[in-house]
Amino acid sequence: MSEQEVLLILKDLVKHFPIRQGIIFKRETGAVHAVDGVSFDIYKGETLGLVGESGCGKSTTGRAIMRLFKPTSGQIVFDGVNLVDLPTEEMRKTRKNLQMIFQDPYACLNPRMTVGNMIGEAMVIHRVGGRNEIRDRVTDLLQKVGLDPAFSNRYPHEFSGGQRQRIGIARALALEPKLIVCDEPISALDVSIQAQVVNLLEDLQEDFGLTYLFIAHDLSMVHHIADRVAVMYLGVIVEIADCTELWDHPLHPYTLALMSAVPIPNPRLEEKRKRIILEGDVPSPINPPSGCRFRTRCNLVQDVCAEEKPEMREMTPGHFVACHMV
Amino acid sequence: MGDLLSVHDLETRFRTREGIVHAVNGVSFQLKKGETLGIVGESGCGKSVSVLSMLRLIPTPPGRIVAGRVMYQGKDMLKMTDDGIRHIRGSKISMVFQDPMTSLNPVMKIGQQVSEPLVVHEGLGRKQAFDRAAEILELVKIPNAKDRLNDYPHQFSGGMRQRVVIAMGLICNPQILIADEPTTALDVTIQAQITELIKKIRDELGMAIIWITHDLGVVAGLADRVVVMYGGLIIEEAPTKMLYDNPSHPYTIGLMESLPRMDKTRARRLTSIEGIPPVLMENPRYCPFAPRCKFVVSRCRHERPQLLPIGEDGHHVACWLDPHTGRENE
Amino acid sequence: MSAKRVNKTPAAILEIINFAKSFPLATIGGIIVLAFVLVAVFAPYVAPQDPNKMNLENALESPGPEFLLGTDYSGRDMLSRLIYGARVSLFISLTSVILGVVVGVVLGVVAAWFRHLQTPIMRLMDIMLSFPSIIVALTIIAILGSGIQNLIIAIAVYNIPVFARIAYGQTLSVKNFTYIEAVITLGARDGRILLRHILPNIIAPVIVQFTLVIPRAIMLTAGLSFLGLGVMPPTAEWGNMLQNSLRWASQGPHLVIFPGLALLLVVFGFNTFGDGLRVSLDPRMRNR
Amino acid sequence: MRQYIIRRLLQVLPIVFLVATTVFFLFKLIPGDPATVFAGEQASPATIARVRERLGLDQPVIVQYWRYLQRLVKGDLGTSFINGMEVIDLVKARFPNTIRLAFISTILSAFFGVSIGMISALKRETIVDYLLTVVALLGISIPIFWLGLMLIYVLSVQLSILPIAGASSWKNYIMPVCTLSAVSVASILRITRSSILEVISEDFVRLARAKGLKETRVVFRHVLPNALIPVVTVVGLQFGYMLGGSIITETIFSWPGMGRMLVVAVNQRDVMVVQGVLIVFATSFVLVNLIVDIVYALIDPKISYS
Repeated sequence: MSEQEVLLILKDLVKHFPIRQGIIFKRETGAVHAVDGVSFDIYKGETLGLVGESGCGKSTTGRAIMRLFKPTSGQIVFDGVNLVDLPTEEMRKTRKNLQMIFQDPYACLNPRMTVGNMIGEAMVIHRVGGRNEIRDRVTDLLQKVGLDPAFSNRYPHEFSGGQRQRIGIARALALEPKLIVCDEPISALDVSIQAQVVNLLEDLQEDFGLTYLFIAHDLSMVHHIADRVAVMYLGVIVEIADCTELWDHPLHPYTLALMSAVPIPNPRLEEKRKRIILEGDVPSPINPPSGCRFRTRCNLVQDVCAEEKPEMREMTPGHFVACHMV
Repeated sequence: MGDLLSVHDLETRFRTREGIVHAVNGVSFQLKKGETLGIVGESGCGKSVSVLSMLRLIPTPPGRIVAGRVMYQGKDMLKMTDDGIRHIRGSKISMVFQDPMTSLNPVMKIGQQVSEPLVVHEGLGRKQAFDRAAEILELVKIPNAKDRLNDYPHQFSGGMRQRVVIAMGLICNPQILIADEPTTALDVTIQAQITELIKKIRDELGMAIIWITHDLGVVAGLADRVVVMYGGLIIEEAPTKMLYDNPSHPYTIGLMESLPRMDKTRARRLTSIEGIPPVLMENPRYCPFAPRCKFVVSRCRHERPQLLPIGEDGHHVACWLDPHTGRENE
Repeated sequence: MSAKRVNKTPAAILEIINFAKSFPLATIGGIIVLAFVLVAVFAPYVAPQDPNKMNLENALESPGPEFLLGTDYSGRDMLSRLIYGARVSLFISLTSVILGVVVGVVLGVVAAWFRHLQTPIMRLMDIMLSFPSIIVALTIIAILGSGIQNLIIAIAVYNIPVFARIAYGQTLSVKNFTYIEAVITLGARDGRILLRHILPNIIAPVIVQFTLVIPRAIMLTAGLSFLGLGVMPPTAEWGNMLQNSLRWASQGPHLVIFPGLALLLVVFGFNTFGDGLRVSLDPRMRNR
Repeated sequence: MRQYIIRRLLQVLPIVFLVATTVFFLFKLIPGDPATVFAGEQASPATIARVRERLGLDQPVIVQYWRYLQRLVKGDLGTSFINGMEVIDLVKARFPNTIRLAFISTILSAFFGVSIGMISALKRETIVDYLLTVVALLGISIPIFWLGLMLIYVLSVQLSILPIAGASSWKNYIMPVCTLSAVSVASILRITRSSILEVISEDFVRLARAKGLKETRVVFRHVLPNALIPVVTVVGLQFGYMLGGSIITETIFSWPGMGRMLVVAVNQRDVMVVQGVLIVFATSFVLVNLIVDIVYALIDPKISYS
């Protein structure tokens, strides 16, 4: 693991969204602790899976890496450069190497722009190539994602969800980025279409040597696609490990519960399975629990969990977990 | 053994600006007493419309049930008077919908909403109805149920709201509970809570359940029998274990293979079904899966296969081919 | 696997036919609007008489073969005055609303995109909007005095917040679509995002609002002229034609009836057309 | 709840202040010398200078503004240039007439608008619904001054059953109220219809039917309470617009109210009266909006008062 080249280092990333109230004069009355000190590395050429339930901050983490907003604190070191304090113009240039694929295939394409213009837009913005080059590149990209190049003059509403997702992927690939943040790219698709898109992503990774941050709530799909997996809960990472290692030896009680909650399409297995059912709901990120975030629902909870925030510890090489009880 | 409910050749259509959508094209199935039936299919396959049609809950217009019979206690529900079907809804057969955030009336107190079926079906007074509502909310594990009767829906989380909706469905002790993707909008850990809860209540009260889902995983540990729908038709039906051990329709097989499996070592690639599900602008006279099917022969494009029993007990498939042998079924 | 087939017949014509089929009432409205615009534009060719030619011998003539809609108290041909009145109405409402659209849309988009400008701009717009149009217009006329130019300014000022609010709301909702985030991640500058991605996507509701505001402007013009604060006689305008008509009502009821009917018809045309347009463009209302 | 109302009331003050300030400075933009208007065209320069001094117009604008605010706080709206009467007295005499007319019209429009809108929505896509839709569109398209004139022509001139002008008996109210309500009934009808149609397709309504409720119960217990929430805002807005509509209606029917007074004052360029009427109107709009907000908070449990 350690010889591998690091592409992105996330260090103590924090993002609090202020809550403003008041009708004429807004004042800050609190903050949503969306991400509260997240650190991980992404190695060149790998797929890091980031899993967690809705509202756990996984999407916010991805969007912070894309610098869609300024993090409250922390560092995002991409290719040796800290993106957090980068001037606007520098950041614009860096975006060539940093792309994103979005969850909703209906919201991620501009309905009033042709597919070709959308895919070629990155080249126009960064002044790469002339008209003919852009056209050829669009043709090439459409073929790569499995669409007919003749589609480039059409508008998004003429396509199905799966096809739109392919268009979004082609757009992200236009400048051959180094890292692609995939924000739940398949969860809005029909079951029979999901596999098509996942296969495409895997093929493209091989062809272009891409690195993925694959954000998802679907554990089984992450299990399939990721090399390493980070598990998030309420704004913090509770466990990171190599994918097979995590599946064979999950350590954090939340990871265990999450894994046991995933339904498996195998009735014989389901019959024998003993589920860990978590009590209650995820607490509000406006007022998260002290100490360990998971303690309110944990079956192993002790006094120390409320008092001290558990640190990330390396249990076996490459397997980190943040829990007092393991 | 006698069926509790049986559906015969149900057909439902919707009028839209683009034309007539043939949502359900001749669906038949049976439900036995105390049985849990899973209906699986992708969005737009007609699974929800089928059960809504059973209870005549599709909005008319634009929807219209054009054919079929739904037999319950010896009577055809589609031919009953409005009052007749009203006495069944909510008291004998009740429903739970997908999205708990929109399933509750935002300006009505929880207690009133949960007790409403009792008030209309059994004519209970407010006090009694509220006591019963508190009991049933306790049954679905709502903490401090009694104190929460006067709360409004927005004061509950998604998972808690779904419990309230379930409580509302159970309050009259129905014989059948229809759950239309009741866990799809919820997080995995909450989904597990709700699934376990319904299982437990089913075992205690012994009602039959129709569970609609797009997730083959959810019904695996839940259903006694599973029906797979595609293009407004049932294309395969079997007891649960038989279906998962030996899926026989090319679509079912494709669906199973396209799923990433946590219980197996990682396959290098998922096997995907190419193409997209059909838009049902016409009543398919051929097999709706033919355009995407790996095994397609010319007959598939001209003639619609019937749902027929194959080999083992209770296993039915609608396909001209036996995908295991590649030979045409007779 | 193929996307929808593109038909060879001009798409615009197909769309119009489709619209006419789904919204018969709105189509009638559209035809009324079209007729009104044509009559207004070609007034000199359409009008049978000079609208200002007085002839007291013909005063208060009832509708008949010579004067289709009769004459007024000074013998001017009603039909011709109505036709020229259409011209004045169209000119005032169009210029004022266009002014309002331009300023309003710019303010609304800017307020939504640059967050620190949101509160000052939108507060002001909200306060302006909480007053009825006629009060705002009257205030401006009280300051500037009456006359066509001031009337246009008055109506334009009232329309600024109307369009600012629409543009603001639309921009906020478009901003939420991830395609905007996608362009940001591609490295586009604000100007490109606003012009190529926001503006084309908020234009449809602005156009709908446009067709719904024009009749209000026509009505306001007529209302203020009726009060003697808008278009002044002798210029023919529907509102000022009504102004003195009551005095002559018993001798010539057509003086009261026709200008109002013309106004009603045109405003109705715009309203039904705009309404149909709104429903057809709003996917949420598709299946109503 | 009380805290909420107090807080909202406090928010009214800055808006009224803002409006008063705007009105003051806007009226400073008027070309011409108010002192000349006050003293009369033929007055000698000396007289005009005396008037200017008496009105405080010789002071710097900022001093004038300060005095204007001071007087405003005391409820003094200045003196009419034309007839020398206190503006506040003019307002006191006429405001109740305007409010009464607007209030009656609002109540009636709300009643008819909501009930007809309900019928239209529940009978959707039938002949009744189509007819009502056309009628509503005609209603929002009708020029109210024309409607007023036609009413006078038919009911007063031709049939002589109602008095043309004045505010002395209940008969005087009939035509102004009809004129003022026409547009509002139509608007309330339309919003009620579309609001009901929106709610009726919601999941919880489908679930209410799945519970086996009678259609009447579904409508009255589940659909209406939700559908009428946005209608409240529109009814409130209509009250505000009635005050605006009073300008035309009162002129047509010679109604002794604020609207007619405003038109007369604008025509005579009686700046102090215009200014005063505008401030009173503005304050009323703001207060009406406030009441709407409070009612909204009362009926919608999702709005918390804190």
